[in-house]
Amino acid sequence: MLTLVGTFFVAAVLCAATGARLGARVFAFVAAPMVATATWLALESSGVLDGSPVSQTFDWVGGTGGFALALKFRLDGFGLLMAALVSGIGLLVAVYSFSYFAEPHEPHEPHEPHEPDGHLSPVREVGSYPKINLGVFSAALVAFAGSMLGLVLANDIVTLFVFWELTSITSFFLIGINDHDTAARQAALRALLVTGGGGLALLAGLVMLSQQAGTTEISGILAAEPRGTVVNVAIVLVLLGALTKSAQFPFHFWLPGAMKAPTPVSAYLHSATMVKAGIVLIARFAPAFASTPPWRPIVVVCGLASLIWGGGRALRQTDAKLALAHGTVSQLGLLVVLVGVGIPAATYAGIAMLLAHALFKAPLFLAVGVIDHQLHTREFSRLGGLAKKWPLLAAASGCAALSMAGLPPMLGFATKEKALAALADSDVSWRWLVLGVIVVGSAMTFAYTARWWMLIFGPRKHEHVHDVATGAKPSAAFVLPVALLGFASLAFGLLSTPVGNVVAKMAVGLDPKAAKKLSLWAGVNTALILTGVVIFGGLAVMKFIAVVQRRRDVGHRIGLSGEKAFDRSYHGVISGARTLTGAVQSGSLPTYVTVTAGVVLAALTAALVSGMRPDMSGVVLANSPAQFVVAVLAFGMVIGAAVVPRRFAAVMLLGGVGYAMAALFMMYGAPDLALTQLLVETLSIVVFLLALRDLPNSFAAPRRSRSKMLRLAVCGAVGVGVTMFALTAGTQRVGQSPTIQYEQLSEKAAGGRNVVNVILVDFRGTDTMGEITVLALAAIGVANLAAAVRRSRRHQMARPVDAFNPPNEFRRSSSSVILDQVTHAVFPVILLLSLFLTFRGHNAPGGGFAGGLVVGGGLAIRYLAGGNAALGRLAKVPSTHIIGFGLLISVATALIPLAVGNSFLESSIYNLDLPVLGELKVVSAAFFDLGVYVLVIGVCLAILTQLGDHRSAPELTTQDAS
Amino acid sequence: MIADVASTGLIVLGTLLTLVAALGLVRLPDFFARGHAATKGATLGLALTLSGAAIQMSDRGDVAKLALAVIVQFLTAPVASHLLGRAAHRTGIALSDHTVLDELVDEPDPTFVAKDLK
Amino acid sequence: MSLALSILTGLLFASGLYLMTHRSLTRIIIGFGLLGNGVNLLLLITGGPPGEAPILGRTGELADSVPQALILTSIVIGFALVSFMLALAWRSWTIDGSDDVEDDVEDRRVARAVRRAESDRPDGEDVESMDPSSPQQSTS
Amino acid sequence: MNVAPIVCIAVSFFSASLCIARALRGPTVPDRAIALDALVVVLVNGLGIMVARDGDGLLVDAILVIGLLGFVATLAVARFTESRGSS
Amino acid sequence: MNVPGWVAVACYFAWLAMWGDISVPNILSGIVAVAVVLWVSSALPTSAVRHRLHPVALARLFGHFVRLLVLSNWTLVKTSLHPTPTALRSAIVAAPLSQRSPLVSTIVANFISLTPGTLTLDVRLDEPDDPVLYLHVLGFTDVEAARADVAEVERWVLAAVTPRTRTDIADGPHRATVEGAIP
Amino acid sequence: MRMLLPLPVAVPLIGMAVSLLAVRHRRAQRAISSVALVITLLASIAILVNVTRAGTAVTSLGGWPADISIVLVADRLASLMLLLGVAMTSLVLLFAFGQGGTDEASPFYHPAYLALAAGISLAFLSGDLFNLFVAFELLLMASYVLVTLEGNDEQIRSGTSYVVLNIIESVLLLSAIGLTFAATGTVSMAELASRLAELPEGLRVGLNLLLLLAFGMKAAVFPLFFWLPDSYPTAPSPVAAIFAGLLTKIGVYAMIRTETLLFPGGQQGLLLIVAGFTMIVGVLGAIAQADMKRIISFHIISQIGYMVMGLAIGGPAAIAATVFYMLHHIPTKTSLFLVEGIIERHTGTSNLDRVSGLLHRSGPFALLFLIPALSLAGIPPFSGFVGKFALVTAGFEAKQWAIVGVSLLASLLTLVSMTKIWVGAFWGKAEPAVTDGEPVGILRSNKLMSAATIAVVGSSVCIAIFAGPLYSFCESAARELMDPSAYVRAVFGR
Ligand code: NA
Ligand code: NA
Repeated sequence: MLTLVGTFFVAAVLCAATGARLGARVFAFVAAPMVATATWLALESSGVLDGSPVSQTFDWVGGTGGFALALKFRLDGFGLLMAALVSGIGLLVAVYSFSYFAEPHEPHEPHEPHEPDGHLSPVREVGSYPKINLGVFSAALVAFAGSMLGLVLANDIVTLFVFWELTSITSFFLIGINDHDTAARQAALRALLVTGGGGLALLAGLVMLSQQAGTTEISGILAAEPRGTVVNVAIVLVLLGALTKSAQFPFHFWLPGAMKAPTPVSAYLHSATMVKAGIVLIARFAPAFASTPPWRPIVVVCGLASLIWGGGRALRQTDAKLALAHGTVSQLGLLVVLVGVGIPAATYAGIAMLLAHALFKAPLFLAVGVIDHQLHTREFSRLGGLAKKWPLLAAASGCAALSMAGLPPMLGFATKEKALAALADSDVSWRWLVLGVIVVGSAMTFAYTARWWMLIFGPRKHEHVHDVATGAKPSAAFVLPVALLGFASLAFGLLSTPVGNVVAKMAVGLDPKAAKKLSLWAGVNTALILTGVVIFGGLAVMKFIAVVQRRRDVGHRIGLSGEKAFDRSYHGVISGARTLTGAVQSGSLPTYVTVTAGVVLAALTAALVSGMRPDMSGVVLANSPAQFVVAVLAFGMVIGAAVVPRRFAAVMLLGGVGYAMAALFMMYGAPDLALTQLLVETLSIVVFLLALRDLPNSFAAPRRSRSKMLRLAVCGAVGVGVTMFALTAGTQRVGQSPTIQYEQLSEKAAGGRNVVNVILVDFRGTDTMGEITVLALAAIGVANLAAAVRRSRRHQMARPVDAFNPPNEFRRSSSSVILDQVTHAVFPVILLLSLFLTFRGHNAPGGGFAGGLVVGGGLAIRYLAGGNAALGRLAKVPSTHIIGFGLLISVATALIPLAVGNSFLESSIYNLDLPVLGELKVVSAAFFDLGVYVLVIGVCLAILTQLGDHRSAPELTTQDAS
Repeated sequence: MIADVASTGLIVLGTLLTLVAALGLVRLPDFFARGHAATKGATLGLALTLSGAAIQMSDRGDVAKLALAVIVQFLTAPVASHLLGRAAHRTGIALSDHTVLDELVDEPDPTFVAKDLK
Repeated sequence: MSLALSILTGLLFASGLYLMTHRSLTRIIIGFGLLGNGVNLLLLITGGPPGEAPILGRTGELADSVPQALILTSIVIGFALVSFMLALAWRSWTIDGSDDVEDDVEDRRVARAVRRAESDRPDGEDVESMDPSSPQQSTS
Repeated sequence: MNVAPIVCIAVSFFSASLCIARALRGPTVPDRAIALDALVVVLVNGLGIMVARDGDGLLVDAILVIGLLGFVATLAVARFTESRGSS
Repeated sequence: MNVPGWVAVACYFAWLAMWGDISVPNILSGIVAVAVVLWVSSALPTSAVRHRLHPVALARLFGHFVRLLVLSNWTLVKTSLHPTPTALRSAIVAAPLSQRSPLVSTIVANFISLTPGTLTLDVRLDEPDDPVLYLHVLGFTDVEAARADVAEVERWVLAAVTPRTRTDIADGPHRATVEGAIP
Repeated sequence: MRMLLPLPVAVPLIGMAVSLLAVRHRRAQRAISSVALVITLLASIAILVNVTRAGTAVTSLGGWPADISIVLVADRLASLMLLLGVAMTSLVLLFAFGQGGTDEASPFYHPAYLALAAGISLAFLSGDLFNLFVAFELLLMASYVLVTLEGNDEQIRSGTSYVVLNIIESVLLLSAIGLTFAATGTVSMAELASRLAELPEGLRVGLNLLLLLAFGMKAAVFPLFFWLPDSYPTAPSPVAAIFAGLLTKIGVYAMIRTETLLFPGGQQGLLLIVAGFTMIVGVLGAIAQADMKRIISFHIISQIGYMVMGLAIGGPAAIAATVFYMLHHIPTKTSLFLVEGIIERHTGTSNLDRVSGLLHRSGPFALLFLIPALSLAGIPPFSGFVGKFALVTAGFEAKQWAIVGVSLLASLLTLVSMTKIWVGAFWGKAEPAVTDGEPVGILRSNKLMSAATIAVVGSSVCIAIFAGPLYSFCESAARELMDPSAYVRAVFGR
């Protein structure tokens, strides 16, 4: 069965691929899998009807850990009926489509500008349908057929849901196939969202049911008949899915809109098959769940409401197709009541009527399609008198119409009789109320059916109808599907007893007690009398139809209410989304930061609430008086940096804080940190000034200070929280730091006495590798932005470019002889010191970082002395090469051990005994540090040259976008 | 012992000189006067302290480095005050009321506008 | 644990975060500078008590070397971030003569669309606008 | 003998706070810059005191590094102040 | 390599000083390190003016320097602790120089900054103007005294560090590329 | 494994170094990037195969004992994420080659991109909390360079927000790690697994919340997602694609580690609320937008909510669902951004008001959008359906009705916004009109971009087709995650 379903999707791919080339012939690909299915059904039918269903399971996601998805199919009698309808009508629709899309109407201007379309304009332009993309259309159509087949065969909630949603999706594409039409797009969207949303409710309901029943198999769930609150909720959800799919009141509104689709789609999806999915579901579940509290009220009320509303609306339509669409809502309402009420006889009648409905509704739609296709109109006012012109069409439509009206000797009559009888004979207390409504609904059905046929085929009422005269006669192949289906209503009606017996075997699949009989003549009984009432009532309605039509169109307003409610909620969602998003995603960075700080505060508060308390016994005011004093001084500078309204002052105070930090590091026993901090702070000040030199010294006045107190409060509270947290975490250690092992291993195994440096280049060298890469990235990021500045300068030489005046480019007098001379003296010393620090770092404070930063400081001095010119040839070396080289050294040093079977970054110690040098210890990690040194130099050079003197900075871009 | 005394004396003296520099920084009336304090006091003060420290060092390398640091301080301190002073003058920072003569003429620059420099 | 340094850490966090709630990118960067110092201090003081520099051969209780290594990494990363952000500020300045971080244009558009919709369409029953491709939805 | 370093350090802190006061008060950029420069000198001075007290060479490198590079920040402020004043 | 030999020697000693002991590895690595450093430094633009050093005069210069440095600090102590109007009387004076050597002028300028009551603000050696040193005087008495101080210092320095190329007023450093061209 | 595990980190870094040396030669840079990523990809495949066969792989870097050095740990989750990450990075690189403009705009695209790849690999593999921080910084810094690659007005403005907010995140993460070290004396995740449990309640909650906060910000959960929708849309498409597919998932990955290894079951109630809000606010944000890039950017947030939902529900079933959801989301989201990139290149805009009728330009291209779009909306039979269904089932099993309801509602809203793109951009009159001559097929106009996109969409489809074996892999991964002691055993060999 999976293969069979699969062939539809293969056909869909073929259709999509060849649709443009083959034109209407592409429908052969649509027909092929239908034929295959029909053949398969024929082969399986005898066994299935004898009560031995065919099953197949395909495990999609295996169930080792409890979660499993399986595609499970089961062909029982009811499934056979539905599959037969899907494939049989599908085949006819495919044949029909070939004529519908191919015959005389080649578009005048193929695939050219698409004129704005007039929605359901009374007279459409010739060839407006052939403009649709036949590849997409046929692919969606055949994919739909496959999905529908999968749906009716599904025996697993996952399988059911998969195909359920697929039918919604394919229906979306089919309704919106004429996508230049705004109304079609809207209709498609409404249909998708209503049925898709219902599908999600269905999913939830099914999962709940399956968990209550302990199985995902539908037959298993039905057999388990779970009960309880969860089940009641689940049932509501399942019914929500079913009623939306079957366009039942109050979700009916999408169906008339769906008539935007080409007629074959309307006939196939929106009358014969897809809308029946809900009926199928209700029919399957009714025997097991009709007795749950929510079931009957929902099913009966919605069904009857749809019956009456649809009938009323159908009477008022002036468009032949819309009249049928409303009729579909009405008849589906009746079907819902019948299959859902949970009375075996009614179930039987419902299934028979389902067959009858498919047989009469599809040809009626197809007939409208023929007329529309030949005459380019569906307006009753422009039609009439077609019986003489196209008698075959009229006769076939007539048979179908009679069946729809429930008149003998059609199948529709037999089934309606059975339905009335089933309800009348049942023992439910409210049967007469239901019957009454059904009678009224049936009378309306009678009336609109008669009206429909008479207005099209009956004698003309309007003399100005000239369209009819111009229409060419439809080809035989075009009318054939209509005729076949129309006359089937008659034939099946005449053969209603044998047909009824087959239907009985099918109904057993749902409910073993539903095996009833069908006949044209069951004697004079309640049902027959009621039919008489229906006919009489119908005639009365026809008589007074003009009166009815003149009255205020209550039905229209009620009918629109669903659509309006939907559109309102759609708009509500959209505008609500905008309001919410406008509020949450304000686009303002200060707000974002404040909110983030607020969340941090909340987290800290939560920690305090759940008992985060410092152990104050381990807390002293300060570790030393000096530390206390430095802390106080730093305190002052922090406040200063935060409040001073001037850029340079703030930068300098930040620098002061940095130096204070260095002092604290020093006192804490962290000379490496102090050294690095000092260097970094110094370089930071230079970079700050380089970047900000042109900005006004004063900060712009804050735009709104309303929030200032709030921001201060939040941030201040975060500060308090952090202090609390620090005191808590710092006084309650549960484990030991690995520093002890590091101290033991540092010299023995790693060959260095400076533990911090050994950690950096060896124990935790990977951190360092990442961190130098971060540094390299920062440098190339700076260079990249500098290149962007240069690009924009070259393009727009307006302000603030003119105001821009780098320090070394103004008057010669800005150079300083003194600075030049001192720089010359100091620079070599700086370089020597850097080399010293780098190589000494393994044993004493220093290392590649510190060394590289010292060089950076030296470069900064030179740069400040005279801009890039003072860097001489150094400024011409692309700093990226230096960076790349340094990175290469470091990473290669880390990788080489892998080649000799050691670990990544594993360092080796070589004790060399050289003739002159004596014993020399070489640690391979030193090369790693050398790479760091080189890289840091490159980074400093890049930042200085790129951020500093951008006019003379070396161009690092390969080509400038121009 | 003598070394200890000498060292301590030098350090105390040096520290007091840096204190004088800092005092001058606070008490003197204009930027240029403060520049005198910062340059002279700090330089000699630091030189004395580092010399005092050098006496205490056993490692020759450390002594050498301290000496180097002193030399570097003599080289760089005047440079800093020179550049800051020139910048201050060019940007039109007010001289104190005690100033009687200003012979330094910055190059005429028609576009010169003193920005807010505070 | 040093209370003075704990409080200084809290102050660095508070003032750093506060500066980062400003529009001026310079202030934000200075705020980050303070915040970065705060984190480093946090790591230092919570990582263990002060001691001798962790260099072998020295007498006395050595300070924990691990937080020092972590802080060193953090200092360098902080420098990288500050440099990059300064370049951003500079670039921003060359674009519009300010280092202020402006609100996001698209976000403002959405917010404006809300206000306009409220004033324009008191009772939004416009069936056309259900279609996303129709101009009703555009928020320009 | 032990008192002297402590007194010296205390004096250094007083000097440092004076420098910081000037840095906070300004009123001009060069004023702040020279204050910061002096602060660095006070810091190095403090390091010198500690070096002498402990006879420990660990901090000597730091002294040399600051001596060589401590004026870079001042230099930068001076250069950029000048360039701004003359635009 | 465009670097004077004494610079290389100074660098080498600085290297040895940093390591603090004279071992074979340090001696050898010093050669490499100094070579690298000077190579990198030579990639930077340097002045073309060469000088001759006079050790005795250098020592005398150093003596003057120490004396005046101590003196200047004494003055500073007085001024800082007791800033009288006389002590605060200030002036910015332009003092003419007699040569254009950058090195000599720099030494003069630094000397001036560290001597009593004077602080170098700027040195201008560029042609066509006369070379001049601007200084800020604290405790100002008269212009000529200040100028005389500068001239005296310049004499001391020129005695110790003599430009080998002509660097007098008539001929600026930019043209002075031929060695030993002193008339 | 000692050989293999470091390669996904080291090889891109070597590539970055060489790429920096070749900064003036774009073709060389392309070759370098390709070679580096192919080697990385092969290594990742080898790692996954090894891990599947022989269980969690561990190597301690530097050859030191595991308790004092940084370890790289590849369990099932890590190796799966690693492979996905590297595969996406490689395919998106291919796309970037085709698109051209990105690496022409700046010679730093390639180095930064390779650094990003290294950072992603390290983030997945690292078994050390501080090293994880370094990995985050690495990939973040690379992302800073990449979001401001062209340095134009838009990128600077949005890039600034991105950088500032992510820097705050970094500070938070570092603080959390520092405090964790303070409380436990270690940053090794395996060591932490046991030590954290010994901490007093308040401290543990605080650390847990701080870590979740930092990772949650990275993952863009409510209410910390602001940075994402403002920054991704302005980035170049190939950059946005890789960010969208991967970066937030690294945050989720870290959250999973936090909640399974460090603080098992720590903050489920909180996460449940966060998940619900993230789903709904994210998808409503998408609905509010008129620009395709922004719509799909907001979708990321919403879908992060699903992943957090599984994490919040907890238990092997829900965690497996989350892992599968991540597995599905990475290629699917990436492909949507790539599709958007093609649209933008073809039409010059991503604004729905200006683009329409793409279906009529190229049906196959429309399919390339449709598959990931429907997949993200959870429409069967695509991969997203499997993920969502697994989450919903797990939610029902745990009786978390509310979150399941919210997730289904979010699903419907996702469908709403996806149809908005479809209706807006794919239906209707083909606009803007093609200016230069013949309307060329969208896919044929740039074969490299198309091939990359098709490959990514294909991988998304394959996830649906092979959902069976993949899901059972995810279940094994979840079982591993539910047993922290196995992780500790693997690392310490005890
Ligand atoms: Na700006
Ligand atoms: Na559009």
